[in-house]
Amino acid sequence: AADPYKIAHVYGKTGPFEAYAKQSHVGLMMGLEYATGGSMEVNGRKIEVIEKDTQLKPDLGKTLLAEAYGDDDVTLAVGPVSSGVALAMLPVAQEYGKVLLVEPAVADSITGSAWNRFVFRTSRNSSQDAISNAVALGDAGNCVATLAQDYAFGRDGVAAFKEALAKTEARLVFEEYAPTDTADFTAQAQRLFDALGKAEGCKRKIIWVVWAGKGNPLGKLNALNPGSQGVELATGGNILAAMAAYKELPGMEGATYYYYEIPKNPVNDWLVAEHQKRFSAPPDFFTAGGMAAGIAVVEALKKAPSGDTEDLIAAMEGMEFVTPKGVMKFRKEDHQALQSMYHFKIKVDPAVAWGIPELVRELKIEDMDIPVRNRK
Amino acid sequence: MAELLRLEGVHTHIGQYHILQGVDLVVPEGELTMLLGRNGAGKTTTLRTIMGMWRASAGELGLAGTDLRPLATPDIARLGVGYVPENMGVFAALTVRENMLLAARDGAMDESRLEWIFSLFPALKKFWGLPAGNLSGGQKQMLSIARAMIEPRRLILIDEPSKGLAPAIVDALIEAMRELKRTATTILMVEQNFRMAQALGDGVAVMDDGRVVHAGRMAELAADPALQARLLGLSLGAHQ
Amino acid sequence: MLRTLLSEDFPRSRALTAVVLLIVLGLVLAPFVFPGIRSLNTAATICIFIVLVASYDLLLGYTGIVSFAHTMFFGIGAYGVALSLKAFPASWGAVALGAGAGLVLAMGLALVIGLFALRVQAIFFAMVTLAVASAFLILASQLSGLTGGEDGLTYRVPRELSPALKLVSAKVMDVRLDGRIVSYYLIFGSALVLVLGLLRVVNSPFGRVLQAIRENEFRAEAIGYRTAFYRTAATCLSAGAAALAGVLMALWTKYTGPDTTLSLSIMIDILLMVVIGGMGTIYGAVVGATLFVLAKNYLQVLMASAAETTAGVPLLNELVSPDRWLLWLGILFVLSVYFFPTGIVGRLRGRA
Amino acid sequence: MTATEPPVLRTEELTIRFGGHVAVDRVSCAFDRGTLTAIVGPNGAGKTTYFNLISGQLRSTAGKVVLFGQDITGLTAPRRTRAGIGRAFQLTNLFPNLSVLENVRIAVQARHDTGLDIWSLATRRRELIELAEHHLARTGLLDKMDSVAAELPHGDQRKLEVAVLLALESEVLMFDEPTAGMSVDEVPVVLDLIHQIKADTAKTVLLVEHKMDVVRSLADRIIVLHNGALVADGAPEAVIASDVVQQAYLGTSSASGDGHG
Amino acid sequence: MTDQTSDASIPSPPLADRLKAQAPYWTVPGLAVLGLVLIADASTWGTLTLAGLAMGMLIFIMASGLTLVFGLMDVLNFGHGAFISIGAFVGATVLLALTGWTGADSLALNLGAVLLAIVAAMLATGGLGWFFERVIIKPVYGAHLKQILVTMGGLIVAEELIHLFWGPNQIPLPRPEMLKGSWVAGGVIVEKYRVLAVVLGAAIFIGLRWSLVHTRLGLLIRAGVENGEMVEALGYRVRRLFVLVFVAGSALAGLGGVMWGLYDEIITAQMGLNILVLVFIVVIIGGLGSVEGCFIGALLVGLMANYTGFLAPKVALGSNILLMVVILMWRPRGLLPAGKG
Ligand SMILES: Nc1ncnc2c1ncn2[C@@H]1O[C@H](COP(=O)(O)OP(=O)(O)OP(=O)(O)O)[C@@H](O)[C@H]1O
Ligand SMILES: Nc1ncnc2c1ncn2[C@@H]1O[C@H](COP(=O)(O)OP(=O)(O)OP(=O)(O)O)[C@@H](O)[C@H]1O
Ligand SMILES: [Mg+2]
Ligand SMILES: [Mg+2]
Repeated sequence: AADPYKIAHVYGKTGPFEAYAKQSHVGLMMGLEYATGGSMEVNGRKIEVIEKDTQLKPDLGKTLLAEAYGDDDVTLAVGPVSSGVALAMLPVAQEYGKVLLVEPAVADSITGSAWNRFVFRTSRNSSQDAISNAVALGDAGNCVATLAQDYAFGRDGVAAFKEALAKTEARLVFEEYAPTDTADFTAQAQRLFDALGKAEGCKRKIIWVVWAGKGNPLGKLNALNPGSQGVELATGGNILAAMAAYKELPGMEGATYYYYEIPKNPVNDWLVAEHQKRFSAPPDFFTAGGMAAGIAVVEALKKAPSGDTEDLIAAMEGMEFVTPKGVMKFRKEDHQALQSMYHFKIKVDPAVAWGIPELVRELKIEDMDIPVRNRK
Repeated sequence: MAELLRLEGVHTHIGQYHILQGVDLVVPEGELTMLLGRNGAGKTTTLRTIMGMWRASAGELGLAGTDLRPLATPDIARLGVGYVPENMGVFAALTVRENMLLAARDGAMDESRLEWIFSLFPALKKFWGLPAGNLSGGQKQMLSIARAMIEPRRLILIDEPSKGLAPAIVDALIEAMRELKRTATTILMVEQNFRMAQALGDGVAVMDDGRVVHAGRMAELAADPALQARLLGLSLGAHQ
Repeated sequence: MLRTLLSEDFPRSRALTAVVLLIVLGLVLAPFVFPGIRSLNTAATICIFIVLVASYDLLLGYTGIVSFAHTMFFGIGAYGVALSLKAFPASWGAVALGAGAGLVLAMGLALVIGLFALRVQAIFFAMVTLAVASAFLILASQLSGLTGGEDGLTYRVPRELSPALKLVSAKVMDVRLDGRIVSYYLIFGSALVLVLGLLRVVNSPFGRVLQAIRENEFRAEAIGYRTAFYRTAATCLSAGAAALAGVLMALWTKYTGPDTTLSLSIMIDILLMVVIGGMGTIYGAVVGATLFVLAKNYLQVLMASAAETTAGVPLLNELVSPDRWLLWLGILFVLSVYFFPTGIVGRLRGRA
Repeated sequence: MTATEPPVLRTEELTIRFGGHVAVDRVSCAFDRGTLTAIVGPNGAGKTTYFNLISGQLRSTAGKVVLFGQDITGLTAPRRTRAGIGRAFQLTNLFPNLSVLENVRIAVQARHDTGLDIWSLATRRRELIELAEHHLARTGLLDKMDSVAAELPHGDQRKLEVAVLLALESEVLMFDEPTAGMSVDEVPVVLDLIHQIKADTAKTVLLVEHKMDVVRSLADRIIVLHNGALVADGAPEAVIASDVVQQAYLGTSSASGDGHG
Repeated sequence: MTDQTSDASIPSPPLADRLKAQAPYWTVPGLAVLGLVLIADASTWGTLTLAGLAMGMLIFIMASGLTLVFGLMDVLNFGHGAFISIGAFVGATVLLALTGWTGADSLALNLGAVLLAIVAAMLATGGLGWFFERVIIKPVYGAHLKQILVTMGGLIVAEELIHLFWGPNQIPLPRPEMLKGSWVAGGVIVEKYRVLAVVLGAAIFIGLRWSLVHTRLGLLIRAGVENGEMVEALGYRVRRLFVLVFVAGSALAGLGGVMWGLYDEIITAQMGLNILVLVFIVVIIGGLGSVEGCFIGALLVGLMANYTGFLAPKVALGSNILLMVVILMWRPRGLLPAGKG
C-alpha cells in the first residue's frame, strides 16, 4: 500500500482543559471515520493520527508542532484547545509551510491579526459567538447590559457583540467588566441592576454574560433574584456539564454553537447515535467541532490527493463540507469556517441533568455578518 | 541506698560524630549527684540521652528497673523525670503562668508548692502574666527550674542551673535543691560552679571526652585539691 | 585561569565534577549528538533554566529569602524583548532595547518589593510575593492591548536567529547549520557567562555577607552590616539575572505569554530544581535544572512505554497512562525532597 | 587617660518602658577611655536591656546615648557598630553553619567595609583572612578554624563570640556575662583576653558579670543597676561593701564570699 | 531576702497603649462606615455589606484550617487547596445522591442533606489529612521550603486523583431548594445561602477560639510549635497533638470546600488551588496562627472586594493585595499575631 497520510493532533490533553480535549479528540476520530466510511483510508492511503500533548503550554505546543512538521513529516496538523497555544503555533505553520487546522480555539486573532495563509479553522470564533447572541437578543425594545471578564476574550467578545447589536433594534445600555478571579459578584450585580433600573423605555431588560473559566457569574446573578428587578439573564451555550446551571434559568435565551438535539441532518444523527452507543452519553460541544475538523481533513485530501501544502490550500479555500452542524464553508479571505449558529431558549426537564436549549431559530451563514479581520 | 538511674556503656552518636563513648553512671535514689567536666565533655549529651532526646546507639539505660532505651521522651517524662535544659527551653510566646501550667501535668498547680516557688524566685510572681520571652536571662533560668519543681518528681535532670543567676538567687537555688532532696527527689545536676557543686553534691561523677573518668563521693573530692586539679583544672582559674 | 573562572569554588567532589562536566559537554554538543527539534529545544530550555535557577539560588540558598515572585522577573525580561520586537522591526537594537528595559524594570520592581518586604517576616515575604506575582499575572492578562493577554505575543527575531539563515548549505553531521543552531549557541554562551558571573558574586565578599545574613540576620546587623540593604541588593541582582534568563527565553521561543513565563507552576518547578540540586551551591542549580527539565520533557514518553507494557492491567494501566503524567510529577516532587534532603550536590559531596 | 578628656560614651537619662514596666530607668552614666566598668545587679535589673539600648538593638523611650560627643540615639544597630560600639551577647549568637574562620572573617570584613565588593574573591583577600586568623589565635581557636560553629562545645562558642567582637576593633567593647557556662579551666582564657584588651588604653570596656571574683579582679569601677535604676557607682571594693549590693544582690548568706564561679 | 519580693506585680500599661492594641478590632466597623460614606446609598450599602460579610465568613471557613496548621504548627500547607477541592467533591457526591432531600421544599431536609455532605467531606479530608501528615509532612517539619514542595506535590497528586475518580469534567452542584434565591427587603438583597454561611462561620470561629484560648490543648499546641522537644520533655506526645491539629485543619478545609462548592455551584479539581492565594492573604492579614486575626482579615477581604467592585471596578483586581500591603505596613506581623491571647 501507499504511504499513509500522517496527521498530527496537537492539543492540550492534560491540564485544566482535559475534558474539552477528550471531546475534541473523540470528535476528530469519529469525523475521520465517518468521512472515510469507516475505512480510515482516503485515496487508497491510510490516515494515521499522531497525538501530541501540549499540556496547555504555548512553548511546548510550538515545539511539538515543529516536531510534527519537521521530524514526523505530517501532512497537516489539527489543534489546539487553547487560544494562547494556538497563537504561539501559527508562526510554526508558516515557518514549515504546512497547514494547521485550528480546532477548537476561538480567539478572533487566529483568523485575524495573527493569521497566515497556512491557517484554517473549523471552530467558530468569538465574533461568531457574540454576533449570533446579538442577533438572538436583538428584538425591538430590548435593553441589554453586558457582564464580561476584564481581559482580551471578554472585551473582544463585548466589542463584537456591541457592533452586531447596533445593527439590530435592541439597545446596549451598560458594559460591566469584572476581574477574572472575581469570587463575589454582588457588586457587579448591583451596578448592573442600577444601570438597567435607570434605563427607560425598555420592553425587556437583559444582562448578557460572556464568561469563560472559573467563577460562575450566571448562577450568582440568578441567586440575587434578578426577576424582582425585572431583569432577565442571557448567555451563550456551553458544554453539558456547565449547562446544568441553566436548569435554574428556564426561559433564558441566547445563541449557541452546538447542542446535539438541535441540528437535523444525517451527519448529526450518525454522531449522536454512535456516540450514545460507544460512550452511553450524547456528544458534547467540542465533539461536534472535532468531527467537523475530521471531515474537513478527509474532504481536503480527497480534493488534493498529493497532500502537498499548496494543493491543500487551494483545495480548502472556499471548500464547503458537511458537518454535524450542516454545511460549513472555509471563507477564502481568512480561512474561517462559516457556519450556522442556533438561537435557543432554555427548557427544564427534571429528568435531564442540564437545562435544555430548545431551538428558536437557526442563524444561517447569511444571517450573520462576520467581519474579516485579517487585513493588516 | 538503692540506685534509681543506671547507665552502662552508653554510646551516643550525633550525626556522624561519636559523642558519648561508653558512659557508666549510677545515680542513687534520694541523692543529688553532680556531673562535672570541662566544656564539651559530653555532660549535656548525657542528660539528653537519658531524656531520650538523643538516642543511645549502644549500652544500657535503666530507671528503677525500667529500660529507658525503647521509650520516647514523653514516656520517659511520664515516669516522673523532670528536665531543666541547658538553654532553659522556656516557651517565649506563652506567659510565665502558662509555662508553669504546662509543667503541672494534670492541669492544676499545687498552691503550696507555688507559694514555695514564689518565695524562692519572686521575679516569677511579678511577671506571672507576661510572655516568658520578655524575661531577662536569669529570670528565664528561674522559670525553667521552677517548671521542674512545680510537681513532685522522682528524678530531676538539671543542666547548669546557676548559669547567669545573681549570687543571691544562687543561694535560693541551693536552698531549693536541699528542700527537693528532703522530699525524696533524686537529682542529677550538671554544674560548673564548684562552690555550688560542693555545697549540694552527695555523689559526683566527672566526665571527659565522652566518658566518666571519675565517680565517687563529693566529700572526698572536696577534700582533695590535688584530685580537683587533676580532674577539673581547678587550680588554674580558681583564685585569679 | 580555571580557578578564576570558577571563582575558586570547585565542585569539591569527584562525582560532582563528573556530572557537571557531563552536563556541560552534553549541552555543548547537543545539536550534533542529539539531533531533532525536540532535543534541541530541551537543551536550550536547560540552559535557560540553569540561569533562572541559579539566580533564584542567590536569593534562596545564599540569602535565605523565599520568594514566589521570581517568575515575575523572568516574565518581565521576556516581555521586554517580546514587546520591543513586536513594536520595532526585528533587529539586534530592538533586542537590546527590550532586554535593557526589562532589566531596569525588573530590578526596579525588585527594589520596591525588597524595600517594602524588609518590614515583614521571612515567611510573610514569601506569601506577599506570591500574592504580588499572582496579581502581576492577572495584570498581564488584563492589559491585553499591550501584552496580548492570555494569548501572549508572537514575534520575529533578528534574521541571524531564524531558521531562514543558512550558514553553510551542506549538512554537518547530518545537521543543518541554520539560525536555530546560532540561536542555540547564543543561548548556551550567554547562560555560561551568566552562571559564571553568579558564581563569582556568591564567592565575593558581598556573597559572604549574604550567607551571614541567612545564618543569623540579627548577628549580621550587630557586627555592622545593614542587612536591609544587602537583602534588597540580593533581590535586585537575582531579579536582574532572572530577567536576562527571560530575554533568552523570549529569543528562543519567539513567543511570550503568561503560561511560558509568569505562571505559578514554573515558580514551583524552579523551587524544586533548587532543592533537588542542592541549595546554596550554584552547581546545584546546574544539576537540578538539567535533571528536572529532562524528567519533565521525557516523563510522558517514559509513561507511554510503561502504558504499553501494562496494557492488560486495568487500574495500573490507567495510572501510568501518559495523560496522568502530572500525578507522577507530584509523586516525584515528594520523593525527590525525601531522597535528596541536602540536594544532589549535598549527596555527591557527602560521598566524596 | 587624663581627667580632662571627655568620656568616650555617655548615657543621659536613658529610659525604656515595656508597657507599664520600666526596665531601664533614667540611667545617666559616663564611661572614660581606658577603663573597665562592671555592671552588676540582680536578675532582671536591666543590665542586658541597658546594653541593648547602647548598642541599638532596642530603641529608648527617652534619654540619649552619646558616643565621642555625638548623639547616636537615632542610629540603627549597624551604624552604631560602625561608629565604634561592639558587643558580645549573653546568649551565644553566632553564624551557626559557617566555619569558625568564616565567623570571624565576616566580622573583619565588616570592620574593613568590603561587604559591597561583588566582584573580587573572598578567598583572595589574604589581608582579611590573616586578620581573622590573628584574632582566632588570640582566643585560642586557631586549630579549630575549619570546624562549623554550631558543632563547637559551649565553651568554645563563647570564645568565638569574643573573637568576633575583637575582630570589630571597636573602641567600646561590651561583654554580657562572657564566662557564663564556661568550665573552670576555660574561664581564665577569656579573662586573660579581657585583661589584654584592658591593657590597651584606647579601649573602653563594659562588662556584665555575676561572678564577683571576676568582677573584683577586672573592674576599675562598678555600677549597680536595680529595678532599672542606677543605685550605686564607684570603686569596686566600696561598691561591693555597700548595703545595697550586699542586700539586693549578694544576699545575706553569701556575704562571706562567693567561692569560685 | 531581696526587695524583689516587694513589688508583686507590674502596673498595667497606659491607656494609649491599650487603645492601640485594640485597633485591629475596629478595622471592620471602620471599613463598613467608610463604605457607607462613599457609597452614600443605604440600601445598596446594605446589600454589599451583608454580602461582603457573608463572603468573608466563607473565606474564613476555608482559611481557618490553614491558619491553624500554618500558624500553630508552622507548616505551610499548599495541600490545603487539595483538601478544599476534595471536600467539595465528596460533599457533591453526597448531595447529588440525596437529590430527594435537596430538592424537597423542606428546610430541615435541605439542611440535613448539607449537614450530611459536610460530615462526609470532613471525614474524608480529615482522614486524608491524617495520611498527609504521616506520609508527606512528617519528614519536613521545620523546613518551610520542603513543606512548600512536598505539599505542592501532594496537591498535584490529589488533583490528579480527583480526575481519576470523578473524571475531568467540572461538576454542577446546585444548592438545595430552600437555599436558593434571596430575600429582598427595602431594596436590600440578602442571599439565603449566605445566611447559612454566616451562621456556620460564626460557629466555627467561636468554637475554635474557645478551644484555643480556654483549653490546655491550645496552650500545648502553641508551646509545641515553639519548642516541640521541650514539650515532649514535659511529658506530652507532641507528635500525636500535631496529627490532631493537622486532621482538624484538613477537616475544616473539607467543610470549607463543601460550602464554597455550594456557593459557586460548580466544582472543579482546581478550585482549591484557585482560592488558595486569597486564603493565604487572609491568613497573612490576620497574623500567623491567630484565629481572631484570620476572622477579621476574612471579613475585611470580603467587604473590600464588594466595596471596590462597586465603587471602582478597576481597583477590585488589586484590592486584596492593596489591603494586605496597607495592613502589613501598619502592622508588619499582621493584625493579631499569635502570642497575644
Ligand atoms: N548538635 C550537635 N552536632 C554535632 N556535635 C555536637 C552537637 N551537640 C554537641 N556536640 C558535640 O558534642 C560534644 C559534647 O557536647 P555537650 O554539649 O554534651 O558537652 P557539655 O559537656 O555539655 O559541654 P558544656 O559544658 O560546654 O555545656 C561537644 O564536642 C560538642 O561539640
Ligand atoms: N521586650 C520586653 N518586654 C517586657 N519586659 C521586658 C522586655 N525585655 C526585658 N524586659 C524586662 O526588663 C527587665 C530587665 O531585663 P534584662 O534582660 O535587662 O535584665 P538583666 O539585668 O540583664 O538580667 P539577667 O542578669 O537575668 O540577665 C526584666 O525584668 C525583663 O523581664
Ligand atoms: Mg552542656
Ligand atoms: Mg542579662
